[in-house]
Amino acid sequence: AQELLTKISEKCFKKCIAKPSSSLDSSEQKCIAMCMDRYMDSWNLVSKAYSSRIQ
Amino acid sequence: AQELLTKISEKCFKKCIAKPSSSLDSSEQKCIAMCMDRYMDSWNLVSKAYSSRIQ
Amino acid sequence: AQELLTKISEKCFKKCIAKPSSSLDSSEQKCIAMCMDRYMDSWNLVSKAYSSRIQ
Amino acid sequence: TQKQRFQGIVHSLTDQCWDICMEKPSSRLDSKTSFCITNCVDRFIDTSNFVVNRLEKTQSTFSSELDN
Amino acid sequence: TQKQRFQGIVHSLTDQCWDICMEKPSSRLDSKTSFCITNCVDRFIDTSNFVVNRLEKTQSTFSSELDN
Amino acid sequence: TQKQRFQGIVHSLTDQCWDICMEKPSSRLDSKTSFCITNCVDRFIDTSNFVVNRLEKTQSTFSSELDN
Repeated sequence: AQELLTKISEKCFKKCIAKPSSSLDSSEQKCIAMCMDRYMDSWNLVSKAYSSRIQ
Repeated sequence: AQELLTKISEKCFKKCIAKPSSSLDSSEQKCIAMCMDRYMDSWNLVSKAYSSRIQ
Repeated sequence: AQELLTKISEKCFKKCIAKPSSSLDSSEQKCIAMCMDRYMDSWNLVSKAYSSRIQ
Repeated sequence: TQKQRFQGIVHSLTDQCWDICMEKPSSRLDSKTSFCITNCVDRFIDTSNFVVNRLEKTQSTFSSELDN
Repeated sequence: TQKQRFQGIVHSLTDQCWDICMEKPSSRLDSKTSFCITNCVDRFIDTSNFVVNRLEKTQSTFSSELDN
Repeated sequence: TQKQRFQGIVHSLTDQCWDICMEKPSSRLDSKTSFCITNCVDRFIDTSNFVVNRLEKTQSTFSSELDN
């Protein structure tokens, strides 16, 4: 799952941290947590949609 | 030519399908057909230009 | 250092050449030279910052 | 392997459809975003199939172009 | 090797932080840009660590999702 | 191989120059777009050559930086 972790870090860093400051504040952490869950939801949804097309 | 096919699909999906809807309509198909031909034209033009520079 | 050279060419082409014309003019060359030095500065800074985090 | 190829395509589709469909991440995947992602996968596959089919019809032209 | 892995990560971080922090290249790396790059690296590592730690806590859910 | 390397560079240049030069795809490659693509390839090669030549002149500085 290394590739998924790398993608999540890149996508959620981009979505949640507009200008990097001197620490990760609580609102940024909250955003990353939600972003991470939504990215995994999306991965699962894509996986299901793609499966049903190739069967 | 697998890499070219993947590139064409990605580039033309981006150029021709702004918001994915429930089917590929005829104007999107027309756009993809033209996009595909222009991408291949571009590939050939780049190939010629690059060849003439490295000779 | 091949990967660094490729990155520098891509990033500095994008930063310094908005619309490619029929030659590389002196202001574009000046921009590429500065861009290249700043990219190497950035690479060194990132390398230092990342080193100090993993130690 | 078959499974790695499948996961590779899922990674690539998730990457592209995320950029197209996801605005601000919220506490659940809302129906508008889900709908967009499913359509994005389906239309991307339609696009790939369309490209491959159309290419097969013009195969000879294409081969000669790639052989330049 | 260890060194190649290190350089690979430095390439990727430089790529991303350059796009976020560098506006018009000038005759020296000004302090605002340096500060931005250092923070960018630190916050990116924080983000990766946060993601990995949070994933470990929900490992079982995640595994079952990936096994679908 | 030589041919694969050549095609790899052509793929990368087509990718970049397409994004810079192609607006809405039309029924033929118009002269403005063709001119832009040819210039894009030539200026990209100029840029790469400029970067490599300039690097050779400052090789020692560069090596020591990479060895940090």
